[in-house]
Amino acid sequence: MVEVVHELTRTHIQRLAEMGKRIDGRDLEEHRPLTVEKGYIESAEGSARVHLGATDLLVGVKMELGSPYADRPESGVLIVVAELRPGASPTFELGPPKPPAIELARVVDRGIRSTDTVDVSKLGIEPGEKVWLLFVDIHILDYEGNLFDAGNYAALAALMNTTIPNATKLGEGKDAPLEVKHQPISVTAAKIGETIFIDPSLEEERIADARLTVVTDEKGHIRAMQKGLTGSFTVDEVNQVVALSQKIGKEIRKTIAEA
Amino acid sequence: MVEVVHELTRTHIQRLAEMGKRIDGRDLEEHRPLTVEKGYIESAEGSARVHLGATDLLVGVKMELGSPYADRPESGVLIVVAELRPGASPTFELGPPKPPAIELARVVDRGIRSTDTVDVSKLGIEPGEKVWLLFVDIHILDYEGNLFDAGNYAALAALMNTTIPNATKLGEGKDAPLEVKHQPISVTAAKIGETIFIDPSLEEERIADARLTVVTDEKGHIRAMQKGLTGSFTVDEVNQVVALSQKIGKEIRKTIAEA
Amino acid sequence: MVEVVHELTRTHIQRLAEMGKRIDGRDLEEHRPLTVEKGYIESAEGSARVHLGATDLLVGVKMELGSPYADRPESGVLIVVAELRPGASPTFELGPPKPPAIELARVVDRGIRSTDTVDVSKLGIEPGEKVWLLFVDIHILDYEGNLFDAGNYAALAALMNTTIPNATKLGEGKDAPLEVKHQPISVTAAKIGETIFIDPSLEEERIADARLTVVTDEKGHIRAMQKGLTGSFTVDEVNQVVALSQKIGKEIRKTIAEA
Amino acid sequence: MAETPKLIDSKGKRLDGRKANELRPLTIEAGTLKRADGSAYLEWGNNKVMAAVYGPRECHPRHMAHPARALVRVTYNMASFSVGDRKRPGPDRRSTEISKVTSEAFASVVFLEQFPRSSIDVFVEILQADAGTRVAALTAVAVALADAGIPMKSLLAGVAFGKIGGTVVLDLGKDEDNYGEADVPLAIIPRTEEIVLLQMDGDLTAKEFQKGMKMAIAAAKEIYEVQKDALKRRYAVSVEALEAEEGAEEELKEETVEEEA
Amino acid sequence: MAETPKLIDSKGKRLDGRKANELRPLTIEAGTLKRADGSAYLEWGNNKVMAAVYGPRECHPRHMAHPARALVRVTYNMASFSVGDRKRPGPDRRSTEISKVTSEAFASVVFLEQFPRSSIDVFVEILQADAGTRVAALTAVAVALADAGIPMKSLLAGVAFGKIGGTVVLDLGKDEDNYGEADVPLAIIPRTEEIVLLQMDGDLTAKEFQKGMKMAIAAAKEIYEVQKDALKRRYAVSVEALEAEEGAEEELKEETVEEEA
Amino acid sequence: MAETPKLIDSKGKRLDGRKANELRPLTIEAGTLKRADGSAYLEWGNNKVMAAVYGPRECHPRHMAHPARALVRVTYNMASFSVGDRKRPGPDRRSTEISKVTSEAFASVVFLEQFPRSSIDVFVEILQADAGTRVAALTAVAVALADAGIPMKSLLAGVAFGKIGGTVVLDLGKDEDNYGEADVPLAIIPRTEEIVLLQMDGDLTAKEFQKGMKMAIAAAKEIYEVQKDALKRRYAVSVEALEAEEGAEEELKEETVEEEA
Repeated sequence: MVEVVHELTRTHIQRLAEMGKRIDGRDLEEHRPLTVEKGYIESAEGSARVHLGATDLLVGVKMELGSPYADRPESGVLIVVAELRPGASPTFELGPPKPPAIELARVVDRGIRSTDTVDVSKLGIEPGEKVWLLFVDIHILDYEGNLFDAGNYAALAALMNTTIPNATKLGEGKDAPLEVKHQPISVTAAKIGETIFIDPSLEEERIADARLTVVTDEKGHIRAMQKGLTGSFTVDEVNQVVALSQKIGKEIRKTIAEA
Repeated sequence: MVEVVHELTRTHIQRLAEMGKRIDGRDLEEHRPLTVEKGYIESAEGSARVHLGATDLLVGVKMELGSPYADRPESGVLIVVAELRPGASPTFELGPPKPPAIELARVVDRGIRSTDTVDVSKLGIEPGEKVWLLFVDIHILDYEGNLFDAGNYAALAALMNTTIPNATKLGEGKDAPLEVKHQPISVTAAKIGETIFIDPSLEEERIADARLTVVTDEKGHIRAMQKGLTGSFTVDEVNQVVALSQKIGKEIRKTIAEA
Repeated sequence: MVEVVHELTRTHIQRLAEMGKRIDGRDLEEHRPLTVEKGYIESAEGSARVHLGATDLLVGVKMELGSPYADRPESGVLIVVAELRPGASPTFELGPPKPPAIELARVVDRGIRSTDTVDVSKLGIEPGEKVWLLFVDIHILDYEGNLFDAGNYAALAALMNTTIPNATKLGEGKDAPLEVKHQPISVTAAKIGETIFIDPSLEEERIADARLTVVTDEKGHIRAMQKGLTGSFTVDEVNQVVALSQKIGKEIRKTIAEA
Repeated sequence: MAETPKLIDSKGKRLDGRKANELRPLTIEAGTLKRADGSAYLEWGNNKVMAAVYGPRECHPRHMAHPARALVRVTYNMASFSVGDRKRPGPDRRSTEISKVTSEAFASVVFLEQFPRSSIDVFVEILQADAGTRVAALTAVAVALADAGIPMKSLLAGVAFGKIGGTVVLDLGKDEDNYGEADVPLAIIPRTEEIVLLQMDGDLTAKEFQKGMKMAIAAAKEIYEVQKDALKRRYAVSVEALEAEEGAEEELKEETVEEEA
Repeated sequence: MAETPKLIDSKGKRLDGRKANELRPLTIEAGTLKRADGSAYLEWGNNKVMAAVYGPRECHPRHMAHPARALVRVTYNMASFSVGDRKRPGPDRRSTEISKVTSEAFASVVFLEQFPRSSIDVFVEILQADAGTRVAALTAVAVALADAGIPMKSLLAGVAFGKIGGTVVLDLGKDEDNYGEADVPLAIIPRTEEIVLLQMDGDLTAKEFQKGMKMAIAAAKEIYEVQKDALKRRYAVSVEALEAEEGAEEELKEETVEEEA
Repeated sequence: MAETPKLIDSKGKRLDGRKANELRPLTIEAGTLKRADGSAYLEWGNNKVMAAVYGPRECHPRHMAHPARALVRVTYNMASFSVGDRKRPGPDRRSTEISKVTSEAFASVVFLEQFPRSSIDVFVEILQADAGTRVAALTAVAVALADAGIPMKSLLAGVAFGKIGGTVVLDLGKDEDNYGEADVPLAIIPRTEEIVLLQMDGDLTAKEFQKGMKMAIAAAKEIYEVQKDALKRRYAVSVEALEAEEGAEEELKEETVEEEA
């Protein structure tokens, strides 16, 4: 039954696409309305709640004292964790993170890490002994598609909102804002048939053949990519998504900065 | 089938209750015979085996050297763990502790902790580095109802029997008895229909609508409570169970002290 | 179906056995061809790949810095782990080690440990603080029977091939070969009906009634044993397997030393 | 350990200016999530709580299904960033216990026999934690269940009382919880005053307990009004927006609310 | 490391005064638990062991059931307080291995074909551990299985031998186990002298091994007498107390014991 | 941190002497395991990789089976001794992600509809890890699937490009991966040049990306030749050795290879 419904939706979506339209009225290259609320959670060192259309998620940044990795004794540690909480979708289950949650966390992590958005080398305290652990926890409240982009936006906004609790937790110096050096922005496209859809909704995601996420920085450089699902992209399609990511990334970067 | 049997038992138990009687001949406010054997396990720092009717369980207290909690660097750590070993009942399964075992451990813990039965602040050794960890392990051998009370009695008796292994494990000073400052006593009631039964047997527990555990101290003060199962209590019924707990608690406290 | 096939194989194997023969042409007391390739993995401190007939496995020895056990503060730590990787057999499953993998690791461990093949007391660095951890990882590639013997041979060969990474990982002194003081050799027999088969193949293992592994050292002393499966051995049969293990152990010891 | 602050002054005024029998500010919104069958968002003091309900639906795993009634499974979870020191994701012993007693409390009011072999799965997330998270969670869950159209004998109101500086007070705040002498979380059926959840630790005389119970029952009726109000606002909107397409389903929900009113 | 104590003197007397071929004191009681289908409590030296048997019963999970026979699953567990340093709850590698070889040992004597698709689940708890816990467990399990009325070809006797100070001895105590040169735990069918469990580590010549095996087989027959005696005492009581209500079931048990005798 | 080595000289020569668009040495052998339905062993630079295929077979657990097609499940695993510091056994987040994207890549080429309710289970072991293990694994898996006779639209070639010292190069070695500026692992259908796996991190302009993609596509065709060669050698042997007994099955495999050629 579910299969049949998907097939009908697919036909409908493809027909609209031939006219450059989508079922929710958007253009093919248009993302859903984005709202960003920084500082939503007071118990976190930084936080942001993001709505991307009806997709609703929270990122909380927690900073704790801990041990560095053996091979980087002077650096702090950045850890991104995603929880697909079962309240957010009937398809999410209780239990330890499953592959989709792990992929989400790692793709958001890759965008932040590859741009050195946070300079972890400045988060050491006592080399080899004590450093700041920076936990970026992505908590999904309502899942209506495209968690990669919403997660990236909320993570960036939460980091921009983060205070290093020097006084509060370390007992040395003053609490100070975390420096955010770059603003990597993720833009995800779905391919359905031969058409590329930017920021797929849940309905589009369900029937998509392939998915491509491209993260670009403020210079327009590519900083992270992730292809998913069982379909393929041609090289031209990949280049098209790269160009769209560069263009849309600019707008989104502005929205997040101004939130 | 099981349902039908339960329904028949229920009718029988309720009819007897109307006459103030129970299927095992007890009065409604009478607990089953309690025997307490302190020092049953020599390999533990303290221990007690308790029979409450046919319910049979062991508590072993182990003291180990370990690290304190970050927020209480000068205090020892008290940890209560319950294992519903699968030999004790066909309904207990192998595997990590399930909610009933966790609830049991936490309710026994609450009674001990809220009365400061053990003064953990005296179990520090080197502040922030080394403290005594006091493990209270509840090991069920035969489950015939009312583990909350049996667990509480055995835990208290085992603590009263505990020796701090200063010489044996720390290599400093002499082994010395653990000071037990209070004797919190748990009394559990089941509600079946409109009747309150003290110390429910397994048969009674199975068909009970609601359960209420009240822990009182030697002054008769309430120190811990836990309501369970899917029925409700009126405020008057709660007050009635509180009064019974105060009364019965005195007898039980004496039995344990003299064991 | 599988049952029926096993029954037919069993009859066939037993008839051949009456004539002193086996389905792969071997004598009853003959092991399969053994090849040992030391140093197969460059990323390990020691390694060996072993083929025992079609059974194919790798042992990698890794040496890492870590903490000693509390009760042996001056000794290094030897840890044997076996992974029945699911690529090696349709009967091996993903997930944490199951009882057969644990038994394999422990029987290989027992042979090495009981002979002090590796003198762990020489692998301490700073007493109580830092010692060498010696991981012996048994990785099954293709399972065609008798993992106990193949695992023992590969573990011994890998240890003989191991270099202590003093310079590389500790930054003190020079990398130096690990001293291997003894050569415990495992020989396993299967009992099918009344017949003893040395080095059972997978087909033989599947229908075997009982299994006996005997590890002997270079003096012919017994150093470890493990009986398995649901059948029994008479005392005479056990003594017969001991004698065979002593005899065959010598040949195998030579093959491994010369590899 | 830090010194105990003075939690209540000689005039009975508390740290945050409240009187002994005064609740912290409480707001509830129903129907806040799109995917869930029912939902509610609650702020109570500094607690922020989101509850989502799925069901009645086929019970998984199947061997847990009951042939004659539905299973109510409440999962209480604290977000890792909801507290001062990051909480490790996943259930701990405290949340397992709260999930268990909360599930039992709701099993006392949901008409379980209407949905044999089904489960009603409730996921309640503490996004920001002040004291009293379990009763805040419970209060939100009741509204989310009604929003999902689950038939219930009654809503449940969660509320706690406790003792600070020797005085029995309602609805402990964070410092009051840390330094106070007793805490008694409750779930109450507002109309009948029945108790369906009751936990306690600390030190109370029987008299103090009785005094606290009276305060709690009065407070439960206040909370109940806030709950009903959230549902009325939700269905006022719904009626306009959804009347046409969700008619039948909404009727059921309206009825549930009517019964409460 | 501590110095090795002298484990055996020139006259062959051991630390606790035993002779080389002498067992530690052994007592067994059958039928000690109410809920289990069969049970036994054993003290052997300072070992305290409780065994509980459930079954034959429907095998869970179902995919593990064998269409033609019962599955015997023995779970060996050490209580956290059974040893000097607290043992973390849950199975470790050692107990997993012991559970496996013990299950295999009992599969050799239980008439499995009588109970297709079933499981016979045995839970054996080491409450206090001296040396030789696995053979103590095995000896208790045999009695608990008989108490449950599980039909067996024979009881099994568990016993160990080892080497201390160069001498082969029976049934090592704790210090002997720690400082001795070899340990050989065994499960033996007393009548037929068949070996169904055999493990070993240490250093033994073939001759020493053969000597130890002779001692172990003789000891197995002693242990067997203690096992039978426990069952007889149990059924002497049973006959009086239970004759009326449990008649049929008891008959089966009696028969099992008869076969042994 | 160690100083960054000079990864490429003024003449475009890399640390190991390779040119920018040159692959490390690559060898593949098909049919290396006896138990698996298909297998392949690959060495690529210092990577050593073993891939095993089981299936199509009944999908377990059953609830994961798809009524209309097969499930392709690739499990990527690094042996504990495959890297400098011992890797703890069991899946970590990195290997979970690689398993997921690799499974998706192969689902794009396997004719899944031919095997409803089935699974095709692939286990690929990194025995020794140099850089580029995921594309090495993918390249080995393609050959193992063909060796198992799994019908596919095409083989897949795995290949990576990256950037070192400002230059776009093919197939990064270990030092190049550690100190380079970007890494882009890909899976490519050689004939159609379609991209079925694509990951990236680092820093690339769109132009650099396009340049790298051209190099990767050319390299994929080279790799494809090595893959086909491995399969041809395998079946040359097979035909002689196995013709009689495995006739029917082999025919299917031959066809698969024919299609590729």
